[in-house]
Amino acid sequence: MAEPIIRMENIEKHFGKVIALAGVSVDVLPGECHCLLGDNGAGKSTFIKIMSGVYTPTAGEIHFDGAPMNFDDPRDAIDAGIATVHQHLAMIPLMSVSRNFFMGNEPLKRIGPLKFFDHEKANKITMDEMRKMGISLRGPDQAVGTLSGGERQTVAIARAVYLGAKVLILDEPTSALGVRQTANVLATIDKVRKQGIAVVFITHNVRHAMAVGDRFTVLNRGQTFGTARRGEITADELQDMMAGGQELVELEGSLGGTV
Amino acid sequence: MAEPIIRMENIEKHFGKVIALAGVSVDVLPGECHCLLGDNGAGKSTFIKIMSGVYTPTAGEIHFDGAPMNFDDPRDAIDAGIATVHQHLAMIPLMSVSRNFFMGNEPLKRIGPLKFFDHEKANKITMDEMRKMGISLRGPDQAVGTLSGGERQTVAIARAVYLGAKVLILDEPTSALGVRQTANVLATIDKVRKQGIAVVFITHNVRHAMAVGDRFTVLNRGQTFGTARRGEITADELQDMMAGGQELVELEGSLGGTV
Amino acid sequence: MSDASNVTPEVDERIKTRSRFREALIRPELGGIVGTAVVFALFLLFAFDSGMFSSQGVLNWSQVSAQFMIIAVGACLLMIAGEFDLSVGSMIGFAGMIIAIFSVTLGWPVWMSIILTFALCIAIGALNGFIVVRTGLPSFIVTLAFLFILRGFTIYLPQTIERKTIIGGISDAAEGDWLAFLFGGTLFKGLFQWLGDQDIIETFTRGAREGQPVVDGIPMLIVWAIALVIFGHILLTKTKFGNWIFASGGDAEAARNSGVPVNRVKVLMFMFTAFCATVFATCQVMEFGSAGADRGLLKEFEAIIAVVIGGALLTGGYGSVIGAALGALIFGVVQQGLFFAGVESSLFRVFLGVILLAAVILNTYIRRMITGER
Amino acid sequence: MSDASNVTPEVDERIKTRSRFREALIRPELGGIVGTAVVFALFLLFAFDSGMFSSQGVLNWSQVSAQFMIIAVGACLLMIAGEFDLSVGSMIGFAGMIIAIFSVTLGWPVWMSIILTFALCIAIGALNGFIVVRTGLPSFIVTLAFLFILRGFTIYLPQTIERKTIIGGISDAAEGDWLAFLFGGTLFKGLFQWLGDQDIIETFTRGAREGQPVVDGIPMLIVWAIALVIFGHILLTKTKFGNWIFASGGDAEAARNSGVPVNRVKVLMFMFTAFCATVFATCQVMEFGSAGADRGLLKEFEAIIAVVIGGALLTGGYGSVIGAALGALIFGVVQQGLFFAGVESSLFRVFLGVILLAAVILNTYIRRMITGER
Amino acid sequence: EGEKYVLVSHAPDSDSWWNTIKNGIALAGEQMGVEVEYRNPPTGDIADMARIIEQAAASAPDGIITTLADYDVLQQPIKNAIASGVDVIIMNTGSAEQASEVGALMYVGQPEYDAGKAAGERAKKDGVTSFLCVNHSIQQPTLVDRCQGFADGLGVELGNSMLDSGADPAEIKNKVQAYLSANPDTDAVLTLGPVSADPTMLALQDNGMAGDIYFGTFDLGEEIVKGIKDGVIEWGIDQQPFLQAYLPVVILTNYHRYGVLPGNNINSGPGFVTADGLEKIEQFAGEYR
Ligand SMILES: Nc1ncnc2c1ncn2[C@@H]1O[C@H](COP(=O)(O)OP(=O)(O)OP(=O)(O)O)[C@@H](O)[C@H]1O
Ligand SMILES: Nc1ncnc2c1ncn2[C@@H]1O[C@H](COP(=O)(O)OP(=O)(O)OP(=O)(O)O)[C@@H](O)[C@H]1O
Ligand SMILES: [Mg+2]
Ligand SMILES: [Mg+2]
Repeated sequence: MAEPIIRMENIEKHFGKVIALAGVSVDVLPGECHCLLGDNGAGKSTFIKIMSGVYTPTAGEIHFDGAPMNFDDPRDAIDAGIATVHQHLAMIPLMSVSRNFFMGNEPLKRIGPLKFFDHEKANKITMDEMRKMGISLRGPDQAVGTLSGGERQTVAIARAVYLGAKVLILDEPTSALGVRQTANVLATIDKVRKQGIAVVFITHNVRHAMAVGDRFTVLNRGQTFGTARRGEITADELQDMMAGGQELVELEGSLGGTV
Repeated sequence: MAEPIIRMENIEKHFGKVIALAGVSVDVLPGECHCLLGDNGAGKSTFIKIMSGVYTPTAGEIHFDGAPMNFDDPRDAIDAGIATVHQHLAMIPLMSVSRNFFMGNEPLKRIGPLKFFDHEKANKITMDEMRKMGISLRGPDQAVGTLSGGERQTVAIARAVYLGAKVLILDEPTSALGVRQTANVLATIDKVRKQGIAVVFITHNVRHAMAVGDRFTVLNRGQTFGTARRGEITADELQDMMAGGQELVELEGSLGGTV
Repeated sequence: MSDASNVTPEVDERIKTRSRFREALIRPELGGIVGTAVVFALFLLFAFDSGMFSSQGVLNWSQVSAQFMIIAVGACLLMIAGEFDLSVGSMIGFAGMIIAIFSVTLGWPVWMSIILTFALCIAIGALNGFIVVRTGLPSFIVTLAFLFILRGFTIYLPQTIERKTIIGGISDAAEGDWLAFLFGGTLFKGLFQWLGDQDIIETFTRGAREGQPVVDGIPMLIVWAIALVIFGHILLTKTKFGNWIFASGGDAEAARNSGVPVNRVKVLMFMFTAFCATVFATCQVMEFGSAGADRGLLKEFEAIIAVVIGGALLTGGYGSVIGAALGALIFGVVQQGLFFAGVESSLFRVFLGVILLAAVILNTYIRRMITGER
Repeated sequence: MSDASNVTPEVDERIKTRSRFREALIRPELGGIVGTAVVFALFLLFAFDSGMFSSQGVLNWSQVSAQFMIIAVGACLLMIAGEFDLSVGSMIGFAGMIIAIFSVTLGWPVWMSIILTFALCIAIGALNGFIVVRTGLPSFIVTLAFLFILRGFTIYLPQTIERKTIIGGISDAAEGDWLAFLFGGTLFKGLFQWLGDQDIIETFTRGAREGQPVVDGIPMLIVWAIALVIFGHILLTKTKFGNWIFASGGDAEAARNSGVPVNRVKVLMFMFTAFCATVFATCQVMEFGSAGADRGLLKEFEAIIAVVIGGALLTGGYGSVIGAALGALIFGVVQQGLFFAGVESSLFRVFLGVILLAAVILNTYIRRMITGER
Repeated sequence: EGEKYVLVSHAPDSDSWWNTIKNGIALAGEQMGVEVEYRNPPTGDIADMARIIEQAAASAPDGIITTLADYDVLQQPIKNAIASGVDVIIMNTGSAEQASEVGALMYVGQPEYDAGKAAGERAKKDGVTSFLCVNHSIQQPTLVDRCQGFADGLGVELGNSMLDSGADPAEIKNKVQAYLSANPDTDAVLTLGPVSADPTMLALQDNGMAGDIYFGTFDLGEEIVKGIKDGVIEWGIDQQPFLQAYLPVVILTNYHRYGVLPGNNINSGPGFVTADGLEKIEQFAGEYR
């Protein structure tokens, strides 16, 4: 088995009076799709925000590529090769798609001693990448605010993939998406994983998780129920764990077991 | 069969250059759960916003309880008995739960010739209703901003149910919810329906729709594919229709048919 | 919902305890209360024997504070409703000038002039609000435009009509007018005379008014301030409309979807702000007997500062009228107190800036506690 | 992704067509361009023979516009980065006063005084920015506090040190100073003399300077304005940092998550605004030779107005330096043009308000088109 | 016939005293059959005023009448205007020497510092040893000059005696009261115009010092005249703004039409207005007085 690219150990995070994470350990292998599951408020977003340098953990250690790491800033994580698509989109509505696409990673060209934003290159790449994802833009300077939610989500994912990360973190990318868009995103995850990139995929939908996941970690109230490999666990078991380990017999009964 | 409580006929809605709805007809019966399905940007939210008086249609007719109706303002719709939980939450983070709960429908008490907001009553009802939904608040004056997304969603639904609507519209109430919260919401829909209230339920999740839906209307690019009764259609057929009528053979293949 | 009971006890496992005391502290007025206490403590310490706390001294800073309060109440409700009004200062100048033109130049009865001025100014407030809600422009810009427009007219009108920019003689015109008394009069004169006779409050020891009490009653200005604060407080916290004000400022879209008539609320609040500015102007004109084109300069900022010191959120949806009133009190006490304490008067601005900064930082800290450190 | 091709053609079926012409129109500067055209057309029509378009007249409104431009560039970038600065006007007064105190009262060389003043003012700008990013307070409040603090010191310092509120004699001190020339000098004197000799531009007809051209060169003020506009425009549209400015103002949280150092960007923009204000002040002091406590009053509003007329969004994330420069040009031309046209000067404010309102409504309409009518 | 004259002042446009000036030029314009304009920097920023003088020169009038509120700032624009063929008369602030230095035809006005000093000397004679100077627009150098002059005339330090009162009447009133109750041994109050004088009078009436404390003021106005009549105000320094505006227009017109020019500068003030002979003043205060 490959060395984990990220190893998070005993991560804790407190927000004032709220204990969002109470010691969670997870490792992510290159080329795997690691699903992070759990109830609302379980701490999934907080956990991956620590991974991507948005928060610094209150306690715990992060090892990246074997070496201990301390991300003070999202920039550090991005530079190290961790691309994140946050739950609440990291897109700026008033800016053009191409400016958004390269936000924080602008391609540069030299003119004399000075470096300028290479708009041509940015525009071309943006159009190409978006076309690959099945979205045709009016132009690279179309404002993101004019795109539908699904389209925006796709831009965000395309950006993260394009920027050539070693780890791609997706926080509930499919929650607002229609069936076709969801299929598209899942296919993208599949493709990315096959290129040897590690994917961390957060979802509430067991079926989506089962479709692409290699390993599954369930968080509950800031703690982990452990990690299971694909095949070691059934969809129903996963479902139960995500609901906090209680069996939802009663509800299931009245609703015909279709949740 | 009962008379429809709402009949929407040939509804059109244009936003500037965008044609969001191009003539959609749907009717909703009392006591049924009518699922509205469709791709991102199909026009579902726009459609129910017309139902709830947020937008006035560019063309088309609305009949409520048999009589033609024209909602100019969300207030009109609320007064007529249409309660809506919008996709982007209608909660105000800085306000207390109880103020949010009764926003726009404040309980009043008379003191002399004047009417005042009856805070005591509001607080008591809020605590009770939230307890019924399985959420225990620190107090009725806790700010909504301190609740988790799932909790907020639950407040919104509890509010709509409590306010005694004849029609309850839920726009993707489950998309951001965990398994247990989802089960809770679906159970609530079930309960409400049994009280004879019409429920309009928007979702991208076929399984959620199949769990509670009595009839299913699929929108696609601003038009309707028609309405099917429960039992007339299978989950797979529905899935195909939601994806815009194309068969997702290719994707399904690579992902093992689990979307 | 049988699992409800299962959830309840667990929710708190992830919440560190927070003391009752700290809970009790977190309310929007807290900053104002603390500030008021600190300010009074400081001045009691450093300026006690300067006359600041004699009956005359008290009246002195009370009047200044009352002025701030009158406009702060309007600004506060408007700010909670999510907008603000930079034209308050110009409106004060404009309203005063219009009263003067009506009553002195045109010679109309003062009560009629006052009523018409109120109608006109409230209509301008409504126009402000109407433009804001219809175009969706930020109120900063719209009311900035009116700041200039109203001030322009305040200078232009008397200049063309009367060939002056100060119109005096309103006192004479207002003599015996019932409505003028409501703005410029003094209440409880008898009581204060009695208090003076009993040596409970000071009396003049020399000059024309020897033997009369130094403070001869409660000026209507103060009565208006208190009345408006009470009205605003009840409106905001105890009525349905108050809930709508919070909702409109917290998230206009969400409020609208819940059936709150947001546009109506906002326009009404602009009108109320204009009303408060007109009350201010009328009291001033009735007290001083003249209207000048330079009245009310910078008052819009002072109102906003009082409101913000009082704990309201500039972006709307959060605040308290009591807080704003305390903010106005702090503002007035500091301004006058510095003179009593003999601080170089041009340093007043520096103090004002520093206090503002300190107050908002304190308030932010409090608010973070309320909304859970986000 | 074989279904990509299926999607493409259908996307447009729900979009009504929009003409190429209309497409070409929608850019943030449009309001500014239209405004400039209208303003020039009007004045060419109504004030052509008033001397407004003589060489001297052109220089006059160019200088006024250049002044506005200098502060508008700073305000524009800062506003796009999502903040604004109400202390610009006070900073102008403060910077001028500090230069005067250093060079006249303390007798330091002018170049040193200028450099130290720049350092001090930029540090204050950084402090402004630091407080804003660290406390998360709205910049309206923080910079309002500094508006008062800086103005207070601008009055207090000369008052205590020199016992006056105006310090003169800087021209003498600056005689022959290399850095002073960079702010107060005049370029292309030879060229203009030649133009005058050729009778292409007017010359003085009497007095000590008979025969010399009325306009004897391009003042450094205008050079600074143009340089800053070009710098700002390139920075904003052509560099990585410009993208960061847009991102920081558009959505600070999103930008931060994407690796944009938002705090650094904002603080730097506050510093740049302070820099622009100091350039303004230095040019003014070097040209006129004195610093007064009244300098720069209301300039913060004028800068914001120019920027907003130029199409920027008050809430950040959208705007253009060229637009702001055009806004400043409109502002300057209207202000001086009204004098040329002989309009009653107190009506100037009324015009200003109306133009502001008209401009923002036009701009909003344009922006709605760009962002798809939301 | 139809000459054009522009009067440029340094006053913010809300300053009411300048009204008399506007009325003065308007009357002179009417009587002489010339075109007159009044211009001022809206905020009272003297650097802006320099631009207005440049602008006025560019619009090629026959003459400019301007104040010299800040010699450093205004000298160059005035010199340029004169060089481009416009005749200039200095009015109000400035001095005869400065006027001739910039090349103006003459000076009509009241040197502020000297006026303040004269007032101070008069007050000293009346036994005043300490005073409060209510400055309603502390940014304006001319107002500071008046206070400084008064202090020098009295022979005391200005120090904390100058009160930065702001222009709001209620604040002026209450600040004056606060100052006087914190410094009860103040002998005299000096106000610098109607803006500060009117509320100060009310303040004194309220705290019972009216008529008791020595009260002098610059510039006249309706209420000030009433105050002098009532004995609340000892004297008002009338610099006769009407003359400062009216005379330059008349002089320039006659100069341009017939080449005649008075051989000397005109001091329109300071004249001390006391309770004697107030009738005319009462009638026209704020308009022509
Ligand atoms: N900035 C913050 N300040 C205070 N509390 C926070 C903050 N961010 C998150 N929390 C709290 O921490 C807990 C975990 O939140 P988190 O967003 O990580 O949950 P999640 O697993 O992503 O939930 P969801 O599925 O709803 O997205 C919640 O109780 C939340 O209220
Ligand atoms: N206010 C608006 N202005 C312009 N276009 C709009 C507006 N609201 C919606 N649209 C457009 O109308 C179409 C339908 O939007 P709608 O929100 O109804 O879709 P939806 O079916 O709810 O999608 P989702 O599943 O993503 O929520 C989309 O193309 C959207 O971009
Ligand atoms: Mg999350
Ligand atoms: Mg939707």
